[in-house]
Amino acid sequence: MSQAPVLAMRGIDKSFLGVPVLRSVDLVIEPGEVHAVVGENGAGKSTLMKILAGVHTADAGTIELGGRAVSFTHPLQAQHAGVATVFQEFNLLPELSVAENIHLGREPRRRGLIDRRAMAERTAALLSDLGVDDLAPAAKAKTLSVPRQQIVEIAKAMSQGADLICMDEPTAALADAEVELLYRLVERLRDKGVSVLYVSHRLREIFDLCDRITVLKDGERVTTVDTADITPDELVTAMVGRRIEAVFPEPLPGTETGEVRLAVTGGGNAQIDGIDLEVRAGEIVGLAGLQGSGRTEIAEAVFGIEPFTRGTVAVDGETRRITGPRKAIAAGIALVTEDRKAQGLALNQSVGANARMVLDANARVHSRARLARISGILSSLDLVSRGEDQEVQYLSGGNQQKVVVAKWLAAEPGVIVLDEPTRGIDVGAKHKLYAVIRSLAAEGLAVLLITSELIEVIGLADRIVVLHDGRIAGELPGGATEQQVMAYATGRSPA
Amino acid sequence: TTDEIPEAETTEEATASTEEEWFVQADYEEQLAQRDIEPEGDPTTPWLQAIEPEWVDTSEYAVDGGDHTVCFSNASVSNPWRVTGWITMQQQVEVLQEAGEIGEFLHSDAADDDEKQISDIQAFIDSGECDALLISPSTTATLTPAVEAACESGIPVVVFDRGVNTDCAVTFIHPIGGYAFGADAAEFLVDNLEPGSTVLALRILPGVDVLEHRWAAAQEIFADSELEILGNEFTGGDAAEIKNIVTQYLQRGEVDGIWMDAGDGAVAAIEAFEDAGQPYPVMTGEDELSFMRKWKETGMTALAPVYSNFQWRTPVLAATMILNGEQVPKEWVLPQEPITEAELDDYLERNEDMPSLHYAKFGGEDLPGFPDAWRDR
Amino acid sequence: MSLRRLDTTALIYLALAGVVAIGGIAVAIDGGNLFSTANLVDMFTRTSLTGFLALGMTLVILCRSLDLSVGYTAALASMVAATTMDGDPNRIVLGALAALLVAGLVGAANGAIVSFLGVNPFIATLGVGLIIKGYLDTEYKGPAGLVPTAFQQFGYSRIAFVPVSTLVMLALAAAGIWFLRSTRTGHHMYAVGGNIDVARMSGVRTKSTLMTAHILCGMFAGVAGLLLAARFGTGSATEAYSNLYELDAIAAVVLGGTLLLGGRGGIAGTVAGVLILAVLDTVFNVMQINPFAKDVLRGAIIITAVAIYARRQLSRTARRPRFAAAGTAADTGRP
Amino acid sequence: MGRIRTAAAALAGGGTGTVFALLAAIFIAVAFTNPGFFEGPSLMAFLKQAAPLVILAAGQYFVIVSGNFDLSVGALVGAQVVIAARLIDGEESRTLPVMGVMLLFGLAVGLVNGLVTTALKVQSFITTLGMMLVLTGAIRLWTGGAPTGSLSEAFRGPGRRGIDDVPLIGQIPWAVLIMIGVGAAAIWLMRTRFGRVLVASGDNELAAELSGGRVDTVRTVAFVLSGLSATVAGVLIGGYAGVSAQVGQGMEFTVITAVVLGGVVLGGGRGAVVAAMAGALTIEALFALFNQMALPSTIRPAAQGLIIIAAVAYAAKRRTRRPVAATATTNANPS
Ligand SMILES: Nc1ncnc2c1ncn2[C@@H]1O[C@H](COP(=O)(O)OP(=O)(O)OP(=O)(O)O)[C@@H](O)[C@H]1O
Ligand SMILES: Nc1ncnc2c1ncn2[C@@H]1O[C@H](COP(=O)(O)OP(=O)(O)OP(=O)(O)O)[C@@H](O)[C@H]1O
Ligand SMILES: [Mg+2]
Ligand SMILES: [Mg+2]
Repeated sequence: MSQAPVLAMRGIDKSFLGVPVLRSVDLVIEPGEVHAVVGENGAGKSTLMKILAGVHTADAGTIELGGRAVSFTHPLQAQHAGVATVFQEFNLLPELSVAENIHLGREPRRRGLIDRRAMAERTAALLSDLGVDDLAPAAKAKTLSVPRQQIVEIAKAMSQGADLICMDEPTAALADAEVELLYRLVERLRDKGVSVLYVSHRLREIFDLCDRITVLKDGERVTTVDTADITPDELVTAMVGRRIEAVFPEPLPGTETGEVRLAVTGGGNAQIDGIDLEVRAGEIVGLAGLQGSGRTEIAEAVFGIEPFTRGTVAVDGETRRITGPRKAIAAGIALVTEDRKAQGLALNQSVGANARMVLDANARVHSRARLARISGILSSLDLVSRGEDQEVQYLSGGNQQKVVVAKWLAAEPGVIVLDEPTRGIDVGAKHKLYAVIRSLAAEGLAVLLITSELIEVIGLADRIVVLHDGRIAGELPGGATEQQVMAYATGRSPA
Repeated sequence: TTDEIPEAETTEEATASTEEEWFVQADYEEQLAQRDIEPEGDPTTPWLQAIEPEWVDTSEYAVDGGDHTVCFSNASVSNPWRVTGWITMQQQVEVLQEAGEIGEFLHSDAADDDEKQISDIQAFIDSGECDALLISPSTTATLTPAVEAACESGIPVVVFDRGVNTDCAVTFIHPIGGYAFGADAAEFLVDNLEPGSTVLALRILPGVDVLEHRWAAAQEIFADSELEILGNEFTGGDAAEIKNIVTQYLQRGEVDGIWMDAGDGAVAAIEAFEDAGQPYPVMTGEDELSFMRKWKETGMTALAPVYSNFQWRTPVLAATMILNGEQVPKEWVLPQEPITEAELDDYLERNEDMPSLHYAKFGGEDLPGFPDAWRDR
Repeated sequence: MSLRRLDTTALIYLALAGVVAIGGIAVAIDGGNLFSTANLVDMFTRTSLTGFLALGMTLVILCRSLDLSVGYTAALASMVAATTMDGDPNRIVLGALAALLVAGLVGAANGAIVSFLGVNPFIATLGVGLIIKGYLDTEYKGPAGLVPTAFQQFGYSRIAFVPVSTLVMLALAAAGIWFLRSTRTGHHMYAVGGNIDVARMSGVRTKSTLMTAHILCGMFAGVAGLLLAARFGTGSATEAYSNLYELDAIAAVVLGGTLLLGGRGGIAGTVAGVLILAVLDTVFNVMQINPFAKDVLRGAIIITAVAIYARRQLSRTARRPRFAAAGTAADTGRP
Repeated sequence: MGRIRTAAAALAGGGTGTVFALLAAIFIAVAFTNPGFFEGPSLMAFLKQAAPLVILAAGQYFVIVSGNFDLSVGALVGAQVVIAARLIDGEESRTLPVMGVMLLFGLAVGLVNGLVTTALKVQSFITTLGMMLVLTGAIRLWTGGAPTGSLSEAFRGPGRRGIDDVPLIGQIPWAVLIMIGVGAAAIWLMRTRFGRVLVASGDNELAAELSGGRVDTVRTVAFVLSGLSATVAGVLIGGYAGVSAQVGQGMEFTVITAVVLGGVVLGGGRGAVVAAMAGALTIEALFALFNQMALPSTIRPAAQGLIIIAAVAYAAKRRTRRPVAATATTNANPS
C-alpha cells in the first residue's frame, strides 16, 4: 500500500475575464516522481502551476498535499505547505544580491532580526551543494547573465526544502550545455524522494527526465501516461491534436541562394571580436554557441543596439554605418529579439497596434500598401486571437511571438535576424515557425538564426557559424552533427 | 425659484458656527465705535495718526547714535496688498537710512509658512544683530509663542497688520480692523439695497482671523436686515473661480448685491454680471485700483472698504521712535475709512499712473521713490 | 547591494558638502559667516519638520508608492494634539498618542486604498488629503486647542546648538535605517518597490508591507504635526494648505537619491537631502535673497542635483536589460 | 468600422467606461437640483468655464500616456496670463504679437521639460516640480510680486465672448469652439503614427525603441504639446476672468486628477484622450453640482476626494489585474 500522493489536484477550474483557461483538470503526483505537464502555448500549464503556487486561486476543485486538503490565497502558504516553484517568467529582483533573492520572504533571523551573515553562509553552502561554485552570494542579480539568473532561480526553489518542486520551462533560457546541470539536480531530487512537476516544450527533456506525462489541451487534461508507454510522435499528436510529420520542413521549391545581402567583416565591440559573416539571399545561417558566447551580441551589433566599434557592415553590397535600430531598419534589417515581452511587445496595446509598430515608427518603411498587407501576414502565420483589437498580453507565448514576427515582416526587410525565435513556444507553433522561416528564405530574405536548441540550427540552417567567447570558432555545413558543433562551441576543434 | 430658500438656509446654518468661533461682541462694538472717533495727529499723515492712543514710555529701549539695525520678519508678499505695502515700507526705510536713523535693514520672508516664520524670528534673535524687530505675523494664534520669545530676548518688538495673542510687543500697529471692514461693507449693502434683495458673499479662504472677523461682522449686520444671503463661497481670490461662482449663482436667480471680504478678483465678479446680461449689483470690494477703475467706468453703486495699506509705513517709523526712546501708543490703532463714491475720482486721480492691483490708500505719495517705485514695482 | 547604496549615499553627502561649501563661500563674500552658531542653529531648526515628513515619505517611495496627504495629516495631527492637551500638562502624553494614532489611521487609510482598492497612490493620497482638508475646514474655523508650555519645549528648546526636535528627527532617522536594514518588513520594502509581483511570488506579504509603509509614513507626519503644535502652541489647519509640504518632502527624498520608481535608496540619503534644502534656506536668508528668487534657485538646484545622480545611474546600467520579466508592474506603479 | 470597434473596446475597457457613467450621473443630479442648467445659455456658460481644464487635460494626456507627468502646467497658465497682461499693457495693437510670444514661451517651457526629462533622465515628476518653482518665482520676480499691466479687449475675446444671438442657445462662446477644435485635433493626433508611437513608448519603451520609434523625441513633443495647451488655457482663462495673482494655482493637480479619472493610467500606455477630456468635464460638472446643491464650501473638498477615490477604485476593480506574465515591461514609466 503506497503512501498518500504528494499532490492530488482534482476538478480544477479557472477562468480569466470569463474566459475559461482550465476545465476540471486532475493531476496526481507520487512521492519521488518527476511528472511532466505538456501542452501547446496557452494550454494552461503555467496557470495550473500558479494555482498550485498560490499565485492564482482556482474557481473550483480541490488540492490535496500529502493527503491534506489545502487552499492557497498567497504564495507564502504554498511555500509553507512544502511547494516550491520556478516560475516561467524571470523572478529575481535586479537590485538584490543572489543571497537576498534566494532567501526573499524567508530571510534567516536572529532575535527577530535579519541575520545577513547566516544568509550569506547558507547561500554559499547551497550553491556549492548544487555544484555551482562560480556564483558570488553577494553579487547583484542584475550583473548575472541570463543562464546564471536561471540557475539562481532554481537554487532558490531548491533551498526551500520542499517535497514538491514545480519548474515551469526551467530550460527555456538555457542552452543544452547548462541543461546538463539541471538534469543532475533533478536526479538528485528524485533520489532524495522529492517530487518534481516539470513543464517544458522540449520533448527530449521530457523523455530524458520524466516518469509520467500529463497532457493539457485547451485547458483540459487529455491524458496521463507513463513515459515508457508513449513515443514522441504520439505525444505530439496528443498535444497538438493532429500528427506533425517530419519536424523540420524541407526548403521550399524555388529557394535559391542569391547574392550576399548581409556582410560583416572584422566586426567587433566590447563583447565580441573578429566577426566575419556573410548571409546570402535565400540562405539561412545559424549562429550556434553556448549561453553567453555572444550570439545576441552579434544580433545587437548588426541591428545597431550595441554597434560594432570595429569592422564594416554591408547590406546588399552597400557599406552602412548602423548606429541604431532606425538605421538598421532603414537598411532593411529586422531583429526578432530574444525576449519578446521586454523587447518586442507593447503588452497593453492591441495585436493590430503591435503589428504595425515598425511601420508607424519609421517613415522610411511606412506605406499604405504595407499597412494593408498586415492582416494577411497575421493570418498567414495562423495567429490565434480574438481579433486584431485584442490586447497582446492575453495571447499565449507562441501567438505573441507570431505578432512580433508579423511586425517585422510588415516592413519587408531584406535581412532578418531571429534571436531565440522558438524560446518557450510549443511544438505546433514551433513547427509553424520553421515553415515561416523557410518561406522567408524562399522569398529571398537573408536569415540569421540564433537558437540554443542545437537540433534547430542543424535542422534549419544551410550554414552553421559556431561562436565561442565572442569570437567565431568555426563554420559547419547544414546537417552537421551535434558533436561537431559542441566541439567548436566548447573551444575545441573537431577531429 | 422655490428650491432656493432651503439652500440659503442650509448655508446659513453651515456658517452659523463660524459666528460663535470668531465673533467677539466687545471687540466688534469697540471697532464699530472707533470708526467715529477722531484720530489724534496730523490728518495729512494718517500713518502717524492714532485712535485713542495710550502712550507708553520706551526709554528703556533707547540706543544712542543712529544707524540702528532694524530687522523685519514678513509673513509673505504673496498677494498684491502685501506687495504694495512692502514697497511702501522699503521706501520709508530708504528715507530713514538717508536720515541716518536706520543703518542696516534685514528682512526675511516666510512665504505664508508659519513654521518658517517662527524659524525666521528665532534666527533674527539668535543673530543678535537686530536693534529692533518688526513682525508681520502670518497667523495670529500660531505665531504667539515665537513673538513672546522675541520679547523675552529684550530687543523691542513691533507687531503690525495681523495681531498675536500677547501684548508683550512694545507696540501693536494695525488699522481699526476686520469687524469695521466687514461692517462698513455690510452696512453699505443694507443701506443701498431694497429689503428682500439677495446678496452673495465672496470670501478668500477660511480660518484666517482678519478675514473671518470681516465675515462675522457682516453676518451680524445682515442678521438684523431684510437682506437674503444666497450663500458664502470661498474663491481663493482666483478671478476665474470668482467668475465661475457668480455666473452659476446668476443662472439660478437674481443677485442684487455682492459682499467681498477682500477686493481680489472683484472685477471678475462684475464681469460675470455683464456677460450674463444682468444689471450691475450693489457691490463692496476694496481700494484695489482695477476695482475702483471698473467702478468708475461702470458707474455702479459701490463702496471700497479699506484695510489701510499705509500701515506698512508705521512700523519702521515706530521702530526709530522706540530706539530714540520716544513714546509710542501701546496699541497703535490707525484710521481706516472706506472710499466712497464721493472720493472715488480724487483717489483715481492721485493714483493715475499706478498699475492695477495697486492699493489706493498706500500713502506713499510723499516718499521720494514716488511714483516709479510703485509703478515699475 | 549595501555597498552600492553606500556609494550612492556617499555621493549625496558629497553634494551636501558641496552645497555647504559654496553656500559658505557665498555668504563669506557677502560679508557674513554661515557657520556662526546662530546660523547653524537656524539650519538645524529648519531640518526637523521637512525631516519628519521626508523620513516617512522615503518608506512609501521605496515601496513605489507616494503620499501627497502628509501636509494635511500633519495639520490634522496638530489639531488633535492641541485640542486633546488643551493646556493641561497632564494630558500631554494622551494628546501626543492621540495625534500619532489618528495620523497612523490616515496612513492606514492611504495604504488600504492603494493596496486593496488598487487606486494609484498619487490619486489616492491626493483624495485623502482633500478629505482631511474638508473635515478640518468644516470642523475647525481656525487654530484650535492649546499646547502646554511644557510640550512647547519640544519645539523651542535645544541642546548646545542642536534643537531637540532635530535630535528627535535624527534619532528617528537612525531607527529608520535600522528598520530598513534589519527587519524583514523593512527589507521587503525594497522588494515590493523593485517589483511587486516578483515579491509576492517569492512569498513576500506585499499588501501588509505596503500598509506598514503607509502607516509609518502617516505616523511620521503625525510627529511633524506634534512639532507644529509645539511650535505654534496651538493646532493649526490653514498651515498645511498654502505651503506644499508634501512636495518639499518628496524633493528631499529624491535629492537623497531614492528612486521615485521605488526599490532603491534609503533614509541616510534622505537626511542629506533634507539638510541640503535647509542649508539653502539659511543661505538665502542670510544673503537676503529676494523671496521670489529663492523659488527659482531652489527649483533649478533640485533639477540639477537629480540630473547629476541620473547621469551616474545611466552609466551604470548602460548594458542591455537582462531583466525582462523582473521589470516594473505598470499597473501598481506610478511614474 | 474599425474605428467604431476600437471606440467600443475603449469604452468597455477599465476607467474609460466609468468616467462617462460618472459624468452622466452627475449631469442627472444637476438636472434634478436645477432643471434650468441644460437650457442653452447656462449650458454654454458651463462649457465656457470648463474649456480651459478640458484643453489642459488633452495636453496632460499626451504626457501621461507616454509615461510621464507634467506638474508645471498650473504655474505655466499663471505665468502666461501675467506675461500677457504685462506685455500687452492695454494696447490693442499688441494682442497678436504677444499671443505669438506666449506660444513661443509655452513651447520653450515644454521643450525644456522634455529635454531635461529625456536627455538628462531626470524623472519628470522632479523636472516639472522644479519647473513649477522656477516659473512661479521668475514671473513674480519679473513683475515685482503682483501682476502689472492689463489685457486688451481683443485678448479677452476668445475667453469671454462668442458668436451672439444664436437661436435658443444665445451665445456660442469662442472658448467652446476652441475646446472642440483642440479636442478634435488631439483625437486626430492620437490616430496618427505619432500618437501610436507615443502610446507604445509609454507602454514599453524598449519595444518602441527597438522597433525604431523615436521614444525621446515623441516624449519631448508630448511635453511641448502640454506647454502649448497650457498656453491656450492661459489665453482662455485670462480672457475669461482677467488678471489676478492666483491664476492657475493648483491646476496641475486638478488636471492630473481629471486625466486619471478618465481612466488614463499613470505610468503610460493606457487610456484614451477623449476619456481624459471627459474626466476634466466631469470634475467641472462636479464643482457645478456642489454649487447647485449649495453644499457648504468647506465640505466640498471632502466630497470631491471621496468621489474621485471611489471612481478610480471602481475603474481599477473593473480593469482586472494584468497577467503576471504581462508585467514583463522594463520600466514602462520613467516618471
Ligand atoms: N546585463 C549584463 N550584465 C553583465 N554581463 C552580461 C549582461 N548581458 C550579457 N552579459 C555577458 O555578455 C556575454 C554574452 O551574453 P549573452 O547571454 O547575450 O550571450 P548569448 O550567446 O546571446 O546567449 P543567449 O543568446 O543564449 O542569451 C556573456 O558573457 C554574458 O554573461
Ligand atoms: N492573468 C491572466 N489574465 C488573463 N488571461 C490569462 C492570465 N494568465 C494566463 N492567461 C491566459 O490563459 C491561457 C493559459 O495561459 P498559460 O500561461 O497557463 O498557458 P501555458 O500553457 O503556460 O502557455 P505557454 O506554454 O506559452 O507558457 C492563455 O490564453 C493566457 O493568455
Ligand atoms: Mg507557461
Ligand atoms: Mg541571446
